[in-house]
Amino acid sequence: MPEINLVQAVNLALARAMAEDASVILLGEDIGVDGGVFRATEGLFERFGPERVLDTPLAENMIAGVSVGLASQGFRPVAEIQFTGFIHPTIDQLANHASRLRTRTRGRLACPMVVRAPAGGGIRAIEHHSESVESFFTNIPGLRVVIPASPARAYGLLLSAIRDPDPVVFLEPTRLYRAFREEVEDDGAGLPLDRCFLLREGGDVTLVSWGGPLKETLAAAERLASEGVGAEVIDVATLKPLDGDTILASVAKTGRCVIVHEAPLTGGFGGEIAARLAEEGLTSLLAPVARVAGWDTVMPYARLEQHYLPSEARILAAVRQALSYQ
Amino acid sequence: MPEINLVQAVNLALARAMAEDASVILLGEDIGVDGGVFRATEGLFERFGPERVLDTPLAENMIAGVSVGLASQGFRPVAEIQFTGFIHPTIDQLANHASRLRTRTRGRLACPMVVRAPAGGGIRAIEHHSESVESFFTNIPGLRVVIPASPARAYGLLLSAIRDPDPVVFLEPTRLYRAFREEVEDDGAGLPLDRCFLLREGGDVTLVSWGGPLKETLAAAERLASEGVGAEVIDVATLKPLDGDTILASVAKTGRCVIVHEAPLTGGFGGEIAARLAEEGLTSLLAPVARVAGWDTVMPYARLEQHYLPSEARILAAVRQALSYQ
Amino acid sequence: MPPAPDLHMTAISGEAEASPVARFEIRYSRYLDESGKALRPLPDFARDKAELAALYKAMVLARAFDAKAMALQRTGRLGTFASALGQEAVAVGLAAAMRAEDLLLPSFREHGAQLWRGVSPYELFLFWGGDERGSDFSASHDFPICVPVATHVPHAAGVALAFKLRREARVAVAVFGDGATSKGDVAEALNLAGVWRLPVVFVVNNNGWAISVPRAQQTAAETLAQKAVAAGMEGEQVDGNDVLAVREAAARALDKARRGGGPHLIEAITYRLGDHTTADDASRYRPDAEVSPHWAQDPIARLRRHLVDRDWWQKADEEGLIAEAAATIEEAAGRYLATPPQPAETMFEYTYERLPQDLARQRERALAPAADTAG
Amino acid sequence: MPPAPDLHMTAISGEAEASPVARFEIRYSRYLDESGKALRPLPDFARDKAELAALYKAMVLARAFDAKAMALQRTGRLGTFASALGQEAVAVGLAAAMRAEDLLLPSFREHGAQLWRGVSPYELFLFWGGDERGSDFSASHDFPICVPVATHVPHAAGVALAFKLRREARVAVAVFGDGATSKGDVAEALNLAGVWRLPVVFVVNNNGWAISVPRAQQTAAETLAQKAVAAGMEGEQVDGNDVLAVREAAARALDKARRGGGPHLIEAITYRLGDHTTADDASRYRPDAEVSPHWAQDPIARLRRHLVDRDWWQKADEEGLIAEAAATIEEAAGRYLATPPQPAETMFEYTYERLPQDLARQRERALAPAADTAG
Ligand SMILES: Cc1ncc(C[n+]2csc(CCOP(=O)(O)OP(=O)(O)O)c2C)c(N)n1
Ligand SMILES: Cc1ncc(C[n+]2csc(CCOP(=O)(O)OP(=O)(O)O)c2C)c(N)n1
Ligand SMILES: [Mg+2]
Ligand SMILES: [Mg+2]
Repeated sequence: MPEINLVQAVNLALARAMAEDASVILLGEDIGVDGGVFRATEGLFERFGPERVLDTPLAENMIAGVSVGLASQGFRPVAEIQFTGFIHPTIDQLANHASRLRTRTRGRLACPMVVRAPAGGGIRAIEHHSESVESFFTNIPGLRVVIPASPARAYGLLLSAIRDPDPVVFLEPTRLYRAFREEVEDDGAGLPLDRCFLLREGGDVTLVSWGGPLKETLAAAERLASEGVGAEVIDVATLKPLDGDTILASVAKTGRCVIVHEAPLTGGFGGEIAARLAEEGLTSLLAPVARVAGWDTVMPYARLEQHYLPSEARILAAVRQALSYQ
Repeated sequence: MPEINLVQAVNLALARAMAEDASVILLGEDIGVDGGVFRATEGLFERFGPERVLDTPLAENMIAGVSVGLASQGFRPVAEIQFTGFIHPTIDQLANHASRLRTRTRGRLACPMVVRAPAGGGIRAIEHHSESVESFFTNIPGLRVVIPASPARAYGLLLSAIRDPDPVVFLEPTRLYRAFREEVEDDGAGLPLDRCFLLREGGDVTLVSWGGPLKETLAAAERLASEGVGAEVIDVATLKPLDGDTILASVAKTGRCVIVHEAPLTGGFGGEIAARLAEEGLTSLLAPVARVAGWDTVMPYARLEQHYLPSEARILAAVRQALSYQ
Repeated sequence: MPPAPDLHMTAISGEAEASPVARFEIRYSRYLDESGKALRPLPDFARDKAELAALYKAMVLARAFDAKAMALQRTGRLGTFASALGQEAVAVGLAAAMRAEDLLLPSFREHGAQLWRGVSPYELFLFWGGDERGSDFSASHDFPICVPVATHVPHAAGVALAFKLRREARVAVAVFGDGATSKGDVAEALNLAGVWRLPVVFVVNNNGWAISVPRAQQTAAETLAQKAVAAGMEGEQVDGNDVLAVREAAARALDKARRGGGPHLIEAITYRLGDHTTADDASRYRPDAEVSPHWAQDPIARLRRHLVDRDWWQKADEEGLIAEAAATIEEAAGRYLATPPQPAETMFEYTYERLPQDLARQRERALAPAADTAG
Repeated sequence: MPPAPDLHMTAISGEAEASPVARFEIRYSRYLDESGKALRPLPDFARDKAELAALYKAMVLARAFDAKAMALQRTGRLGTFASALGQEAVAVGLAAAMRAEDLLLPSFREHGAQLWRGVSPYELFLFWGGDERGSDFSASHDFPICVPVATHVPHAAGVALAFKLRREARVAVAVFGDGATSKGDVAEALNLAGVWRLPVVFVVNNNGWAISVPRAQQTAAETLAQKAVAAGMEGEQVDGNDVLAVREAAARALDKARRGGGPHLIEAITYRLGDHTTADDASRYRPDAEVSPHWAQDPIARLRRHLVDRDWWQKADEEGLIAEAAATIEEAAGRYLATPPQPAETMFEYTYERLPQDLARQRERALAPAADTAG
């Protein structure tokens, strides 16, 4: 079983899905001969041909809208948006159509489509290439929002997203694309789209995160372990629909929770998780629920972005505060 | 001092702002001769002429983008989007440009613009006319998000929004447009854009809401008062930046909090408020923080919308549960 | 997708002067003048009395539906409604040219086409009455009515792409208004359809107004047909109140698209005789004097005169048709009024194919007695 | 805004046949062939040696900046960079035709125009180096570089509207690529500019490619100039590697706009000689054989040959210019490299004009010692 990185896992899942189901087609900018600017679709044009891998003109709203039309006719389009900074024009189609086609027609038409996009910062990119955009989608009923954080989870979650009968927004953390490798068996097994993943067990504090900053979160957990503190680490992975139970169960055990995400704090999805704890887990809480997130500032350009992203130090500081809380 | 309703208050504030500052101009669909589909701009075309009140072609993304261009040159455009169901195409311009122009140019260019839109359900409208869209905007740094819930607050908040040096999304609850009248003095006094409003004092429970459902929230408080329960009612009004202090202070007093909003629960802005309580007000909490919100379903068509909107009964049920919690 | 020819490269040859490299022409066609008289040889289908009678009946039925919907709305028994009064020929001429297996993506003024293509008046009443079941067509695979202007136009490109990829001889047809042509959605979809030569026909239902904004304030383009030029696609104008012209232009465009000849745009020039919707009051922005002459262009009267002139339509035919249309519509309206709303829990059932656990819990709460009582 | 003439109404007069109602023609112009020889009488400004020398110098400076930026990026001292190699004539010809008080809204390949208009190479290095101060131009009121493709085009309409409302004789100029023409933003902005007759010039910097997508796959439109037709606006093509043609077309368009004649679109046909950006490898999708012939079209060599043929440029001029350009760019690069990053707290300072309380607290936390240490 080969070790592959996250972007290779995305590629593997796409290839698998296309091989097993002829209705799966890819569309987007530069995904064909070029193989995608991150090479997520590398080799697929050659393997599946120009009728399965379609280089579109440059128009994101159109890409989303055409996908809705395709999906309504039984195709399973997987659209790539080149960077999350350019995903906004898809919101209209996702909110007004993709997420509603089923309910508007009482099930007569459906919209099984995936919008994939590399997401988040940390790669010293030019402006508008480092956005964390999940909260544009988490308040849209009828959508699923999925963010993988490891090669294996990327593979399994993407397969499930493509097979899902409803629209899925699939945000791939750019800075994890080539951050590490793990063994991924190309067995076609999907992972559930309504489950959080427990990455690490621990009894003292629960760290909840998703996407890019899971890297720093896991590093913080490691560091805490070396100090004798057991940090349980949860990868939310599917933000919508949210698996509150796994998070609540963990906090019931640890009593303390730090939520880590890269999107700006206010209005970020961390609020939803803290709210669930305040609503359904209040008696478990031995300390305030802390959020370590991007600041409520515009994402700075490359030279300052490290000051914006949640760092291991900031996570550790929040954990220490939670642990010391009486 | 005349009693006017909310849409008249919007009209009054627009007229005032235009009279006092020649750089204020209005643009949007059907806002000129027609006076806007809700009559928010009635009479302004006649009074200020076609160079101050501009009927645009039908293109929301363009309306937002042109506003950015105008604002960059010292105008203060106030754009109307006809319904929130059509506001999605403005997100790209608001997220990528309006909210960033200042920081991208280190203050060389600024973007003082307002995007107004009638928001929310409850008027038995056709589909796509009843959306609560605040959470598309609350995670965008550099924006302000304001939702008035009374004629007086609509007047004062809109004046401040127009005068504000930064971009503001101003969502007007359609079902409150003509719901009630109150005295509004046309004195040009703005209201702060970083403050919640305490609508009603009470010591037993804090009800936090904004927009349309403040109506049911206030009705619930009234009902509770008749039962001897003191409900403090807070109108958040400005969601971004959030005045957490007022909410925290109230809950410090009451120990119990019910948040009411019309947007779908998950990923809604209620999560942010509950999170602030779990983070900074944990010790005050005598009961779980409850959220009464739209369900995580697509907004139903007119015949079922009453089952979707937070009702007085649902608010009361949540309050009773909070009160009975030991 | 086969790349389009890169004409601008070859064009560079013209050197010495500013030289023309591309030329375009927009043509306008009509067959009947407003009194129903033929201005030129009629298309083949017009030799067939039954064909013309069918067009006429469909327009009358559409108008009967329209009138009933207005009446129901005015008496509080229907939601906001968008009348197509005076625009019936666009919808009917188009639908008559389509094949059953083609797919219509309407805007919100095409009930004439929807009725022709198997959507029942009962379903239409349900839709306009605020009930999702109105788009769960029992006898049509078409798209539902689209309210967010122009947003269904890219869907048409997607549907057409599906047909093309499956090698099906089917055509997608998107209808949208003059106002819609200003939305980027239309430009993007046209452009894609052009470069991928998709089997799709775009129909601009140009009724002269977008709510209060007249056509001349919507764009400086001399015609809306020329929106096609930007996409390297053919565009043409027809008299949208001449159902023969609409049908003929649509038939040609559909045939071209079906045979792999790529997309086509038809601007059908008609006029909105009524208010924008029942929520609108056009007298605020449109002088009656502008409207009156357009009544003389009424597509139904025009075809009736033509039929009468050819001795193909008698008083009895007319009376029979009116009665029949009324009966059909009344029956549908009666059934609509007798249809109770869906149970509240249906709200949850169709948001996802499988109800997520989170939502299942919300449904429980929604159905709990305390919550079920609206405040 | 004055409504545009509603030509389609008058057009209805042509009755009996499908009759033409609108005609359009796109013209292409160039002055110099690739060897620098005049193909036709040159525009007036070309009689002035100093004018031509200035154009030449600006193109050489742009290329020197480009080369240095590439070198800095390749050695890890600059961020991803978009080279304009071979496209210098578009930016420079345009900038030379503009007045100082006009306003440029560039895409990301117009440093030739930015440098002409007062943006310093130091500022450009800062921008491409990931520092917001690079758009805080000390001597320009122009818009910053725009990365989200086409999204600045509506800004240009807004800026032009501001000029028009203030009765200022200024023109907004938006530049965007061939790929950008597929975005709805462009169609919407063109349409508005057309119907409101805004003083704006749209320039399509058509370099044949949008990353890996060639022009022919972007649209079936025979020319990109005809995108203007959809907006009822004039469009034309010029040889974008002929700086005289660009300058002359731009001057005419600017003059027309300035005099209230409304907007204009210029498609400047050039070629991207290099990779899309330093993050791209064009050999994956573009054969070298396609690229090679385009080197013969190099706008800088073309103008140099022209100058030399007229005896207006000697070896010493060339050597002096190269040295001068290098010195300017080296000095700027040196200053850039010596500029420390902004303090982290600047992140907070420009998000709003006045720091909201909420954000002030975050700033405190950000500056607290524990948090300030990056993980
Ligand atoms: C995207 C969008 N913006 C605004 C509206 C509100 N609205 C409904 S119909 C309409 C005018 C449409 O004009 P046109 O396209 O000419 O169609 P018509 O109504 O004349 O048939 C407007 C502005 C909408 N439904 N969708
Ligand atoms: C809206 C948007 N989508 C995608 C991208 C990624 N991207 C950057 S440049 C580019 C191609 C642009 O092509 P063109 O408009 O021809 O300009 P050129 O790069 O050739 O100068 C793409 C797809 C982007 N920056 N913005
Ligand atoms: Mg219309
Ligand atoms: Mg290009």
